[in-house]
Amino acid sequence: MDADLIVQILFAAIKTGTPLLLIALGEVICEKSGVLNLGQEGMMLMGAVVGFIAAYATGNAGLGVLGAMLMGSFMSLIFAVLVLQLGANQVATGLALTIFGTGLSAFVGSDFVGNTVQGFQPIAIPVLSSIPYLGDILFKHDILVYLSFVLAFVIAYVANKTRVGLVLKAVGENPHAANAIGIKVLQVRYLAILFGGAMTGLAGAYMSLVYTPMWAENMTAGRGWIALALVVFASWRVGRIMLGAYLFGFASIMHLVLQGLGVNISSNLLAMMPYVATVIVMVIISADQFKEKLLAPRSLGKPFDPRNMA
Amino acid sequence: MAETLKKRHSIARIELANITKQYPGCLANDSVSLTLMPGEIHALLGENGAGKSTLVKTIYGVVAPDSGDILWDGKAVEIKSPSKARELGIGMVFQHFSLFETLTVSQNIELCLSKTQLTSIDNLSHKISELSTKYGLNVDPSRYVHSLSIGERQRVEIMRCLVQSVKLLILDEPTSVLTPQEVSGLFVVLRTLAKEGCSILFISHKLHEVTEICQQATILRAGKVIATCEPARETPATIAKMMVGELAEQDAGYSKKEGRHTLFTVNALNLTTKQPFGTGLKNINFELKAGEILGIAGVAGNGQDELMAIISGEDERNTGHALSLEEQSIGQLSAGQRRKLGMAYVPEERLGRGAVPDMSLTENTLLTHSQGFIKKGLVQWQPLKEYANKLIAQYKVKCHGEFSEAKSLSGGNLQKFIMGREIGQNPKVLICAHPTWGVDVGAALAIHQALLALRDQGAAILLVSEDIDELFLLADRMAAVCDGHLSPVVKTADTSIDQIGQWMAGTFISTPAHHTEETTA
Amino acid sequence: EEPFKVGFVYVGPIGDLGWSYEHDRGREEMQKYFGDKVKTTFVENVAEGADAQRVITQLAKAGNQVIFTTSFGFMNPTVKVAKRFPNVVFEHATGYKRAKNLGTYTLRTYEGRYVSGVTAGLLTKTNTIGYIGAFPIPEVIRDIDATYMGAKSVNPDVKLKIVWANTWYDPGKETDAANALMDQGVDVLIQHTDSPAPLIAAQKRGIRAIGQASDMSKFAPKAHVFSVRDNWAPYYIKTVQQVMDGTWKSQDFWGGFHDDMLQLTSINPNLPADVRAKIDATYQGVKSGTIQPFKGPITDNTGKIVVPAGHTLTDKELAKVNWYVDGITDKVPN
Amino acid sequence: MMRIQARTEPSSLMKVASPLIAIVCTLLFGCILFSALNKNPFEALHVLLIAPLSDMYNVGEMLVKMGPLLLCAVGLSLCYRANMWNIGAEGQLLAGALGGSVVALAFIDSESVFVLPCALLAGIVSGMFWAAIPTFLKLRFNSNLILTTIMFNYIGLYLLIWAVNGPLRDPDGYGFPESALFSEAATLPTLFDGSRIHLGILFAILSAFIGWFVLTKTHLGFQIRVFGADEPAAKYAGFNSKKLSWFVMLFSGALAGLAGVSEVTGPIGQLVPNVSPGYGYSAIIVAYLGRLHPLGAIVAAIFLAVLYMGGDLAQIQMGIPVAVVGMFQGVLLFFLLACDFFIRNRLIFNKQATH
Ligand SMILES: Nc1ncnc2c1ncn2[C@@H]1O[C@H](COP(=O)(O)OP(=O)(O)OP(=O)(O)O)[C@@H](O)[C@H]1O
Ligand SMILES: Nc1ncnc2c1ncn2[C@@H]1O[C@H](COP(=O)(O)OP(=O)(O)OP(=O)(O)O)[C@@H](O)[C@H]1O
Ligand SMILES: [Mg+2]
Ligand SMILES: [Mg+2]
Repeated sequence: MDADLIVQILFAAIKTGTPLLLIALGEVICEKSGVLNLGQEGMMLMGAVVGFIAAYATGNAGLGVLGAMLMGSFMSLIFAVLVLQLGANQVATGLALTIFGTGLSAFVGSDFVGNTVQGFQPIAIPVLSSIPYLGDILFKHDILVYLSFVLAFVIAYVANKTRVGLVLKAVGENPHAANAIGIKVLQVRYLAILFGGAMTGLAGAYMSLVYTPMWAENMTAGRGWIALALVVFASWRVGRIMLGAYLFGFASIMHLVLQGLGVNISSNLLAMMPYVATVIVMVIISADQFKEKLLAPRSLGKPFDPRNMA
Repeated sequence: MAETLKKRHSIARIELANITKQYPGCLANDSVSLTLMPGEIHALLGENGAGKSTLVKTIYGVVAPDSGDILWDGKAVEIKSPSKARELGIGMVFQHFSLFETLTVSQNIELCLSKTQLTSIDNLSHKISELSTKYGLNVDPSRYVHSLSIGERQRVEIMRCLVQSVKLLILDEPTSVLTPQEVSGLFVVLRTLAKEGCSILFISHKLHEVTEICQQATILRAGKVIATCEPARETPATIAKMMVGELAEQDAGYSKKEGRHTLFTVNALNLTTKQPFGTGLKNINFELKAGEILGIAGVAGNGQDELMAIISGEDERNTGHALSLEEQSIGQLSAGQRRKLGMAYVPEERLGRGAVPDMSLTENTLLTHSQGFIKKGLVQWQPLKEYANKLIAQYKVKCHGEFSEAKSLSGGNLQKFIMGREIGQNPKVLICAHPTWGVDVGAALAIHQALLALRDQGAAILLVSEDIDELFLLADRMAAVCDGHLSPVVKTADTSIDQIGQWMAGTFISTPAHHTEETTA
Repeated sequence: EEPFKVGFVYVGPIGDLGWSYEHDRGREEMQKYFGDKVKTTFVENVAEGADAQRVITQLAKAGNQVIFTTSFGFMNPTVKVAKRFPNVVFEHATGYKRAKNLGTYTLRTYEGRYVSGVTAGLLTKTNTIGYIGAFPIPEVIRDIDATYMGAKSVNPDVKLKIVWANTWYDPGKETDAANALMDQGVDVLIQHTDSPAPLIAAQKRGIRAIGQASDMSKFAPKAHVFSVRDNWAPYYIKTVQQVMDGTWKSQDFWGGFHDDMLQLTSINPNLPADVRAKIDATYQGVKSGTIQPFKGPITDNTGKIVVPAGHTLTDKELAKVNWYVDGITDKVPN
Repeated sequence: MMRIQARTEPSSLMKVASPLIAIVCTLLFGCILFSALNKNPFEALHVLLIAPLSDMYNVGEMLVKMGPLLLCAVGLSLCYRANMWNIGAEGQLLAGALGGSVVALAFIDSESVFVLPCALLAGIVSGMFWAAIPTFLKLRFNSNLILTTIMFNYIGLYLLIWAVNGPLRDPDGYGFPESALFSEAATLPTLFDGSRIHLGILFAILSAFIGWFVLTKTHLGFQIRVFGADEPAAKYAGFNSKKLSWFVMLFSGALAGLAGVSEVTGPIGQLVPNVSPGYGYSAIIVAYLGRLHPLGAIVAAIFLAVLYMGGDLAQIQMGIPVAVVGMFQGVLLFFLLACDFFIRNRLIFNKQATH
């Protein structure tokens, strides 16, 4: 393996990890506020199809991205009303959202199968992209990848360093106490869910506009689940989500690269690699039981109804 | 000063008129009216479930009243949310902590402040340290709340209000877990605040505190105001009478007993703590005799939690021969096995630990009392229900019935239920933490009598409490913990509040200079 | 008069742009051909487990007289249902079990692969062709062999890199596979998976790629060489006609260029003239039978003679190919 | 004026009525949806919801579909009751199918009556094993169960695919990734002629009753409930949390494994790559729709099985695309979940404006 190939692999790992990163970034905010949304797959498909249609109809990929994010938020709004307003079970509602989104996206997209759009082109960032190796790995991507970098940093900053982050954490840990000190719990959760939806929609747009600029049914192929696992993997820390997403991207690229290099292991066994690697890394990093417990949002998945305040 | 005094006679700080709040199935406040002048310390009294918390939550904007008006400085206001309340200058210490365990003390305090308040404080941690030394409320702003003991958490709650300058401070049972020193420290603070013109609404079940600092008192029963009085002119006993009607003599002073043979021993127990800010146990030795109550006093966070956890077996570490029950070493046994040998345990957190909130009282009975109700692994629900009903009747637990969920009981009633459950197992050894925390006088009396009856049956009782008065009332022998050390054990009759207070501060520890967290005397 | 009812069972969604998509186009064309005389029904997204048998049964119960089950995984369920409904004709694609009322049909995709191989062999500058495989089943192994033999016939130095995507259809993963191959110097891509994602990836990197199953030229106008399209309509029309006429007989049918069931579509005008000429010639040769990819002698890559000189693999033997021809450096996955 | 008020006690009337309200809402929605698509709404709804139960054959098929859903959901209900977030029923099911197939194929020439029990046992044990690894990792290394069980779903899937492509592939199967058909001795008997109702369905229903019995009648079940509702209380009471975790996870793994092996030795009759169309995931919905109650899971599993079958029938009988069916199912679930609201709350109509 020469340096060029390694650079290429890392470059590809970032690309592959980006949709996972985007979903996980949205989901982590949602989960920090105490809401577990398992509807990513449905939201992402809707984001992908609407993003594709918008870009196809207007010829403007930017509008596609916007449309996808709006659609993602709209889907998450359905979820939000059900779990926040009506106190429906979060796990089941999320899964129902996936069933609904899968069906609806196929329905909406059926007339657009077989079309393609001009997606985003890679932009080499001046100066930075000429850094040896690093430039090739990091700074020759398309705009959505850069956006994901920026978003990761912004979200990390907001979550860890600002009052908004504090409020989010407070709501996720103890909504009753938060309510008692005057934080509008439901409002915070609505916003967090909508943000998660928008990010997942964005990830959908990334799939249908950048990664494979086309629409095909069920094209997200289970990435929502992986992103969900990533949030847990990262113990709700944004930095580690980034690491996890790229690590997973790297592992899933490697199983293909190794085959191309003629490594003689069954491709099915190689295909397990990303999953096995995730488990192993998880086991190593979560050994500090105490710390891990503190990081998980305590009220995750539990309904909160201000009317039932004791 | 003259200003405030003048106002005192003109405009009330806050005036509640006919506040009514109906909960499903219960009228929590029934046309309650109450007036508070600037600089006044006003007590709100009543038995458990009388509606005190509901009323103050209404003032703080957490609960919306069904009807009634609130006048603030003479003007009608609608307090829709806690932030609105804070804007007006209302601060509140909640009875049930509203702290965030995974945040630090200073983050917790920050969350309670509005943006404008925040900008006016340039260094929050600094301000917190400053206030904590000023008022003797010792808390490190950088510590995480989960690492704090209950007493320390209460201090954080109080600190939260002190950081913002308030015109009305509401304290819902703030003293229930403070040491006498801390209580007098708090009273100094309250008096200072009152002098500065701040009104204080003070809820407590400890009536001598009320007579000590309150100028006015309003007494609620079943949601209604049934009396008002000037506490300075009353005694705790007369107030108690107003609250709960006729009572047996309150602290008549119970007879002290000599223990018989040794039932339980702790021998050279050393233990490192598992919590990052916990206290390790250092060479603890004591014996618990049949038919006695051994009281352990101490400021929260000095190793009581660790001691209780290791004795009960919740802390699963094997302590070898350090613990023995009737000469049998129990260090290797699990909590469940220890229970089978006749140990029972009342934890300080009643809801969420001592009882499962979402389960019925019957199920909560089974939580620890399984003997006789399990046949071949199957639960005998019918006898269990009958037994639960018996407990409810015997301990006068106010609830709808054995099917009531634990969370629907008020704290005092739940406490009675838990005590009853543990005592009902006829334990040889009962370990009991803060048995009457936040419990009204009537209920407290019932709990005391139950404990004494158990003692008289020959059980050994270890009573861990921060309430010195209660320890003196109940314990036959006493000791204090400080920083994981146990003081000598002495007969209650042979010691004084003063000496125990000093021991709580660590004077008995031979190697000096390692107790830095001294509380102000 | 009641229309003649024909049922179809698809493994994927009809919007997959590949396998199920083309079957459905075949159905539509057949429907158009017969008009009102025939009523077609299809069920998409049918899992290959226990559900398949139920769906096939329900189609039979709903009065369909011919039922096409279009994925290998439907074989045993089809066999079981065929036993229960002796008066219904079943046609199973790519399988090998037949009965009196159950026939099988498949495509000679290796013919298309051979042409693809020849073209790729001519087009490659790095002498490395990439092949994205779905699952190592005989059809795919056979096609890899045909591809390599085609390429080798025009370019003796050519190498074939194979990556198994372990999916028939996952645009994202197919893109990853395409990129992994391109990173390793591949400059012509051939895919045995169903989405156009590899073509799009190829176009982005400025290399060439060959479409699979359906006409994928639209997705990568520059990169696209041609698509080998599965064209099921002729077979569906023929079969339904036979059943209507009562002349249908259970058989194992292999359709290729000759039957127009395999088509080279949208050959890119931007190809060099000589390549274009070679494509046409090879196509004609395969179609007419003058070029037979699996004609002996063929040695596998362990040195064993797998097709003796003078022998051409029969359909039965083709169905069992599980070796790589000499020159492919990989090993056949178990 | 109308307002919403929390109930003091959950309403038992609404517990029954709420699903009915949900269904009425869905019917209305369905009418609008199908009318908009130019399909006869009544026919469509009939096909989607009633036809799957209309004749003996369909009922049988519904039960075949329900079996694995129910087996997985019962186990999951117990896990979730104990706060063990096992998302791994899918992987455990696949492991069970794989383990059972190994035995069935090893004794493919045997006619012994012990082959089938051995295969079932192997499936159960494999499912337990597959659940045991994440449990061990959680209890020993504190790794998050949601994450590890999701990962083990994928690992299990690839292991199964590897096996059917490799060691377990039918040597006479033209290289296709399928095992040989199991022998008669390794096939679950069907209970009625002409239907596919097999013994596995009885196992499923039995398991629901066992789950219910354990949860409500035994001390173990009580401990599980306490452990899930309030972990500090369970610790305080001295319950052995490790034992409880192991119990629910192994129970759930065993049932999922049984579901897997029942599929391959039952309706499928061989090992194929697609043993499960996502039963393990659908079972999560079943568990919650059944309110984490093993008997509730029976109703919920039947309901979901009907929905899935109705989807196929709608395609067959009315040409309604699967996409529309998915949408319809999603909305139905939304309504069902939303209507639970009225179990905990009520609408109050009052004239005088408050506040
Ligand atoms: N969220 C609620 N839902 C229903 N009823 C409630 C709720 N909160 C309080 N109540 C009812 O209101 C009554 C008064 O409760 P409150 O908490 O005000 O009592 P309290 O006087 O503070 O008692 P304690 O001395 O135990 O703190 C209780 O008896 C209870 O029945
Ligand atoms: N969800 C609920 N449903 C019904 N009643 C409730 C609910 N939550 C609380 N209550 C009522 O609130 C009352 C007071 O609750 P609260 O938690 O304030 O008690 P408490 O203040 O802890 O009592 P204590 O002063 O004895 O510690 C209880 O009597 C109970 O009946
Ligand atoms: Mg109260
Ligand atoms: Mg109270």
